[in-house]
Amino acid sequence: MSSLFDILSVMILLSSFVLMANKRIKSYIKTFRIQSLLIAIVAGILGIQLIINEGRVDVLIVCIIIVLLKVIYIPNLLRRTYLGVEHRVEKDFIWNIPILVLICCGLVVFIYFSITAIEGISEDISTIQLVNSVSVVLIGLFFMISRKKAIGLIIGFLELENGIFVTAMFATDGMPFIVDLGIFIDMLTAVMIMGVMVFRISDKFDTINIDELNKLKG
Amino acid sequence: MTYIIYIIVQIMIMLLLAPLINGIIKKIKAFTQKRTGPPILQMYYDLFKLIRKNSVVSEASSWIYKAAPYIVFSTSLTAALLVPVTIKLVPSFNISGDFVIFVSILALGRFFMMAAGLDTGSTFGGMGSSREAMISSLAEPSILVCLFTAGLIAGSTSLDQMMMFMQAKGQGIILMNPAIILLFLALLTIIIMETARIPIDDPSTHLELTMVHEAMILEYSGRHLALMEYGAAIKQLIFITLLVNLLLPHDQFIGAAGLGGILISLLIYFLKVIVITVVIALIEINTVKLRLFSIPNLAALSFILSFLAFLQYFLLGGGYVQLI
Amino acid sequence: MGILQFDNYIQLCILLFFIGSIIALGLNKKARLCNYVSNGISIIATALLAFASIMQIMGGKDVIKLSLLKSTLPFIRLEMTIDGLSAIFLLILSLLTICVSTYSIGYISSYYGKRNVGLFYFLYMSFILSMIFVFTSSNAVFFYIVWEGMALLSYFLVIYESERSENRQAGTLYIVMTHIGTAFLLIGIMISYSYTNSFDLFGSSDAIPAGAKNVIFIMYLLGFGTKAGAIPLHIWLPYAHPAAPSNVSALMSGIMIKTAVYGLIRFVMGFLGLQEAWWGILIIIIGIVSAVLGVAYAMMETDIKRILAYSSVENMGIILLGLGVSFTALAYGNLLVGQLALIASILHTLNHALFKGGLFLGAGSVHYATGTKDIEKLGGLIKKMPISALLVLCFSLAVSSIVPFNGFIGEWLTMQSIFASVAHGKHGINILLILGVAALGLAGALAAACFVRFFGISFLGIERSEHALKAEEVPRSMNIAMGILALICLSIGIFPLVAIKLIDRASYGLLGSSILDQIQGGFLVSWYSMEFTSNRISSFEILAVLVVIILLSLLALRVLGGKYIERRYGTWDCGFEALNSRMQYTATGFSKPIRIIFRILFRPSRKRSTKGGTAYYPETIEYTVDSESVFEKYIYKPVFVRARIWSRRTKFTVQTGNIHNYLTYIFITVIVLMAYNSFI
Amino acid sequence: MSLLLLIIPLIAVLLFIFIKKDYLLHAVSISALGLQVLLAAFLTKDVVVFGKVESAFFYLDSLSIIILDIVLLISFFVAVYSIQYLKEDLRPGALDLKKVKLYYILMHLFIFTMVLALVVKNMGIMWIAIEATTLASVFLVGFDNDKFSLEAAWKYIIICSVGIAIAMLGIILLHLSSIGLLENSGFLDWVALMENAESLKSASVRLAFIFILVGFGTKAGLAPMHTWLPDAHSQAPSPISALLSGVLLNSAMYGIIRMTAIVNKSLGSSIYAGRLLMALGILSIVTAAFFILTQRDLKRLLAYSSIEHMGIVAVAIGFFTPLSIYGGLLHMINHSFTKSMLFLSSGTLIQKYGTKNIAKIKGVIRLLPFSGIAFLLGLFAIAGMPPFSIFASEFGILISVFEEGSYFIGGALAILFAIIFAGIGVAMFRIFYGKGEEKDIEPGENNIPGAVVIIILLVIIAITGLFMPETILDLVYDAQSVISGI
Repeated sequence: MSSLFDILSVMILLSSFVLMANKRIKSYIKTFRIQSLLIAIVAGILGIQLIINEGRVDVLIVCIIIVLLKVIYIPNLLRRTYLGVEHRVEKDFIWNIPILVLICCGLVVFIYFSITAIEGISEDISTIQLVNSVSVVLIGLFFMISRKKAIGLIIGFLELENGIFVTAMFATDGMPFIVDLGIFIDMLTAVMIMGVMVFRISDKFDTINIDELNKLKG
Repeated sequence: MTYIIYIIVQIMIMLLLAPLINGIIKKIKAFTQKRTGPPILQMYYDLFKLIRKNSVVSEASSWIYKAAPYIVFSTSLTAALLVPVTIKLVPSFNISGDFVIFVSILALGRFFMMAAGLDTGSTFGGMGSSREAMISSLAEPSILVCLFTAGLIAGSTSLDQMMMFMQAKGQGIILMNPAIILLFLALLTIIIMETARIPIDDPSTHLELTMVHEAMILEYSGRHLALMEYGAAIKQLIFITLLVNLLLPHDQFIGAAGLGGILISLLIYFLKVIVITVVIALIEINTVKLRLFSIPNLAALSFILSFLAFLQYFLLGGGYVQLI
Repeated sequence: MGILQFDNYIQLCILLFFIGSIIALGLNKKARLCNYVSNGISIIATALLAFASIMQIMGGKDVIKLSLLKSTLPFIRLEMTIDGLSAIFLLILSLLTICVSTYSIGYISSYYGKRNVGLFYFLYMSFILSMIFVFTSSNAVFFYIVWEGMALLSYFLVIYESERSENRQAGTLYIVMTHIGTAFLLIGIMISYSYTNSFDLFGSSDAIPAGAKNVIFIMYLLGFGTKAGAIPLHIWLPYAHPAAPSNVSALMSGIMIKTAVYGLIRFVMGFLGLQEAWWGILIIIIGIVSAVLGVAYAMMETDIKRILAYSSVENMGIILLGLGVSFTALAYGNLLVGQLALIASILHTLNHALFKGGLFLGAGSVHYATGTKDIEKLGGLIKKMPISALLVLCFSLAVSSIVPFNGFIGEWLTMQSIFASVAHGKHGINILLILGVAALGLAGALAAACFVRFFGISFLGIERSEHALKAEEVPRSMNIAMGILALICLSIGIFPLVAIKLIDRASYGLLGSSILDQIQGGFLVSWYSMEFTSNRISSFEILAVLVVIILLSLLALRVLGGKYIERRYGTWDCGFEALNSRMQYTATGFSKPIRIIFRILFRPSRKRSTKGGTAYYPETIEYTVDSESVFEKYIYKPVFVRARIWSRRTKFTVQTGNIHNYLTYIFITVIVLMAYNSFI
Repeated sequence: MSLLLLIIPLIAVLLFIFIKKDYLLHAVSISALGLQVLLAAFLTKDVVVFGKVESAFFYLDSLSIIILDIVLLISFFVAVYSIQYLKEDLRPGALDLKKVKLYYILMHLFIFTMVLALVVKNMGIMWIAIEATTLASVFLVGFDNDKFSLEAAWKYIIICSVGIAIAMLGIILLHLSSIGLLENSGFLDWVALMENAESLKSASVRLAFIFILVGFGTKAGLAPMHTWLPDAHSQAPSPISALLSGVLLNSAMYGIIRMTAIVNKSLGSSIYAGRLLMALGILSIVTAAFFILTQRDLKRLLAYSSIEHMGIVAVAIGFFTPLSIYGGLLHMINHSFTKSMLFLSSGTLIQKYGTKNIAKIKGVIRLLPFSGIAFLLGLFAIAGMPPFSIFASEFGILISVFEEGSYFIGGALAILFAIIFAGIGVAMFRIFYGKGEEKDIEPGENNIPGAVVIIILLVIIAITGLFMPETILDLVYDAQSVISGI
């Protein structure tokens, strides 16, 4: 079973590379949908496993929530937001895509070394899963850095959250249920607020290129 | 009793001898310039005449102006009490003073003289005061270091104690000691600076570009002027006395005590004073007046001489006197 | 005994000041009443304090311990101890404060209706109270608190006349400088605490290793040096002292900067103990530099109070010189010379408090009468305000260390201690000490020149402006206050032994040695020569002789020259029509020779501009000279400007306003911390 | 009782939605907070008596009760201040009821989330609450709804969300370290984690600490994650700035403190966590020191000062000696009161002058005799001048640093404090005196209740510098032993 999770974790990591390599905002949303789906699959497998072994149903519920929220609702929401504010297609990333992807590779290597250097980290979790999922977190952060448009930032943030979620799945077989629930509510609120703010930014600044938001400095 | 005799003798000698010095210098200068020159006693006549004349006082001035001559004159005389003309006469319980208070008393006179220069509202007075302020500031460190070093050698800061020590140490070491020679030269330079002589100042000029001392007392007339001039002459004599009695002591050569000894001692003192007077006159003849802003060089020279004297003494390392 | 014990007087004094300050704040609507009540209270309170401190010095060797309210915080103790050293400084404080409070009655009357007198007295009294606490606190934390409180209160007094922008800048500069200095003090206190585990100033410092003591000393020196206005930490002083109202300037210059001397004695001599000779040497060097440069800068100023402020730097230099000699001598185990130099230093502290206090009050009187502090606009005041002029003359003589005033005594003792030190001394230091002698000479002569200029330009000659023309004599209370100070100055000058013996007794507890055996002559017959073995002086005798000679010369002139007849006539004007005030020598002109000789210190810049007429006969010529302190120009300004530029630049390169940069910071932090975690 | 504490603000929020009169809004706001303060007082009493108040879901010990008390007290003061502030703020147009409503709803939600973060036992829920503080306050930051406040709000939500998300990673790793050790109910439970700290797996704990430090550090304003803070603090309405600076930062710091206690106990020494905390703390102080010097915006300057003080707390916690923790906690209390007082008075000032630009403000003391003087004294207080309370805690922290023998850090701290004082002095002191160009501003306080609040706060910080009530000190001492275990 662990090898299946290993494969899934690699696929999730791969999806974040794909996300990084995407050029259009529409394709970000698609890739994000796929990534979320992969996570939902992880949660589903884990959930079924837990029902069989321990009789816990919470992870399966989490799986359903993921499907509802991250695979269906939030991507749609973002899509609508995007259609509402984006008037023309522009280059969105700061450096070339190959360079960005290479940096992400370096990141994974760094995380591999830094995590394996700690003694005793892999007692309860296979190293590859931990490295992959932490890499997703940091690639998510890096994605935020590398994208200029507001929606790119939101996607990056969501990817970051995905990474954390997947870490939680692999590392601890899911958090206590109430925590999971809270996290989802928080995340949903956050994304909705960000969406509202994207509209407002578009209103006030006539663009969603957040490099324009640099009046407050010093 | 000796105390009062000392004071009287001291003051009388200063009063009588001081104008003579100026007369001698002027005579020598005139002689070198192939002139007859004024009589050697001219200054006595001048003073006497001035005393009997009426005074003109500036309308702008205040009591400072009128008080200054008295203070200048009397500070000179008071300072004179600290510099015995002969050690033979010094009472065991002398008027108490050391070189610091000596300098301070003269500073009191100078303070009032400079203030008086400003009191009339005249441009010359201010100019004189300003220059005097500069020269005195430059001279003072040298005087203090010079006397301090002498004091260190003698083991006392009291001037008469210093003189006594110098002669007690006697003939041998004094003139051969490099520290003493350097001190002598330093003090000689200081005399020139302090007494407003060429190359610092020209006492016989009234050209505003060059005046220092004369500019300050330009407004004075009558008895006030007399006091000012007299005070200056006394101050000059004090410094010469200091030089000759401190660094060229003679009393050790006179064995005899009593009145005879004192008289011989005073005679030698006169001779030494006249010798130094001639030296000063020669210096004055052979130099030209310095630019005002070259004076610091001269001051630095005298300071360096004193400082070197200190170092010499210090390196030779002799004669520490345990004080406490 | 109860009420008769003198520690009660001190408590009463503290209570009076505390209540007084609150009453003052309460009476701020009734300016006149507030003025009288506040000054009355502070005169009574300081009189009690003076009495108590004299009793303490005369009374015995044991110390008074007091404790204020108890702080609940574990490391803060509000404890006070009054030993001889505290008492002598308290005495200095009370002597000056009595006079300043008397003076304030008249001086503050010009504030009626214009300013908040209640607020002023609240600050004034709290300020005095904070200084009392500084002199009495026995706990380093309490000392630190009141030290900062003193800075804060004096800051508010400096900016009391806040409508002028230079006062505000002066205040900011002052509080910033003093706070930075205090930071060093704090470091010193903390290091010593880390070894001794106690903040007690009377405790033992044996637990501190020698190396740490050196660091602590440097910290104390930086901390107290800033407050003392020692060059090169002095830059706040010539701005802050002039900015405050004159009575406060008198207190600041007279006492507040002396707290640094107290601090050095208490913290270094009393607590740390003297082990390293270079401590003293460093202080001597600072003293020499401060003495000479302080007065040299004073010479260039044309603002009365700035002249006085720079002169304070000079006098602090002389005090520090004495202190340094004392420290060095003690480090070499020479108790007697150490004690002599210490007495010289404290005596000069007392003297400076008196005459500089008096001079600032005099400056206040001039400002009160003429409304200006620029001496180029004054002149001829001696005819308008003769008493003030006489008193200022006395203080000027005192500050120039001229007999028979007290300034001379301090300088004489310092010179004597240097002399004794050299005669005993170790070789290397002697060269430094002889430079100290030269510095004393140069500083003394320059001070005389500076104060001739000060007195001559502002009080003598012809009035230079309307300000001087409309001047009148100031209210009596102001002259009485200055008169008392002048009298004390003169008495200390003539009978120095009273003061010296008092200080000797007071500082006995510190070193356990006394120089009294070295002085001949009894306590009561102190007009006898002040003799230090064979070096004796008596300013009394000198004064007596001086007076006798003046009288005799008057007599002689009467006999020889007949009746004195004078004719009043205009000053000689080279035949021009009328001499006017613009032909007089100006203060700037007066100091020109010195400015040119020491141009390396002043960096004078001259500007001449002509207007109208032809090139050779212009209608007006304007000539301005600007001299700037080299320390400000070459040290403080560049550092400050560089810091500002650097700050502005980094501010915009770090806080760019771009969210990507901000996210990058987080990203990099995570990476760096992960690297730290795994690889270290 | 903790539950009641959480219910009151929610009821208040419900009421706000239905109320139509503005005075009722103010009344409800004040009475809700008043009730909460009362409740907190009772809880404090319980904690003092019993040492802790614990239930299945809630846990309050002396550490959390101290911060809870600060949160509610300052919120109460801010609520009082807000009444007149809102009236002034909305003066030009007719009073916009909707805006007032929104303000109060968000403010009470904000307070609710902070209280939640402090009273819960479970670290996960605490994380949720802290994330929720961001979400509740983001529209408060953007309350003015102009370009600047929108920008600030955007940065605020993005950076804080990212930071908090990273903290979540840390919490997961912490959870990982306790797997197999704690029962399911004890997962992510403060108390259980603390009790079993020695048996946690140190590798995950170490990694967890890094992520939690970065995450909560972002929220607490430690450099270099502080970047949102000056923007948000300066653009929010002043009462909200007071809450953000005085209260929110403490809540985030609370998380770091709890975590540090666990990590240090688990690793058996304070070196690992201490170094990191000290590094970030000193970096924060340095950043603040040099950014204050040329600051032109009144509230940004105060915001940087908050960064400085959080840095000081971080250094104090980093040293982890009883005295340093004691000093650090005291510092959090003192900083909260002082800084909220400063923000409130700056609010009065900004409303008076209509600008935040330091160069354009002059003669504050003349125009605002009470708030102006309070502001000036507050600046001295925040810079560590005795006898104000910040001095006492800074002093305690310095003592602890020097006692540990860290002379260089101690010396650097002392000098940095002085530099910051210099910066504040150079930048700010000039605004108090002189006459400005705007002659038409008439002197006098507009916000009378606000001025009263400011004076009360001033008195509090002036007295507690030397005479902090012993009960509070005992409580702080207890909190210290909760953290250090000594």
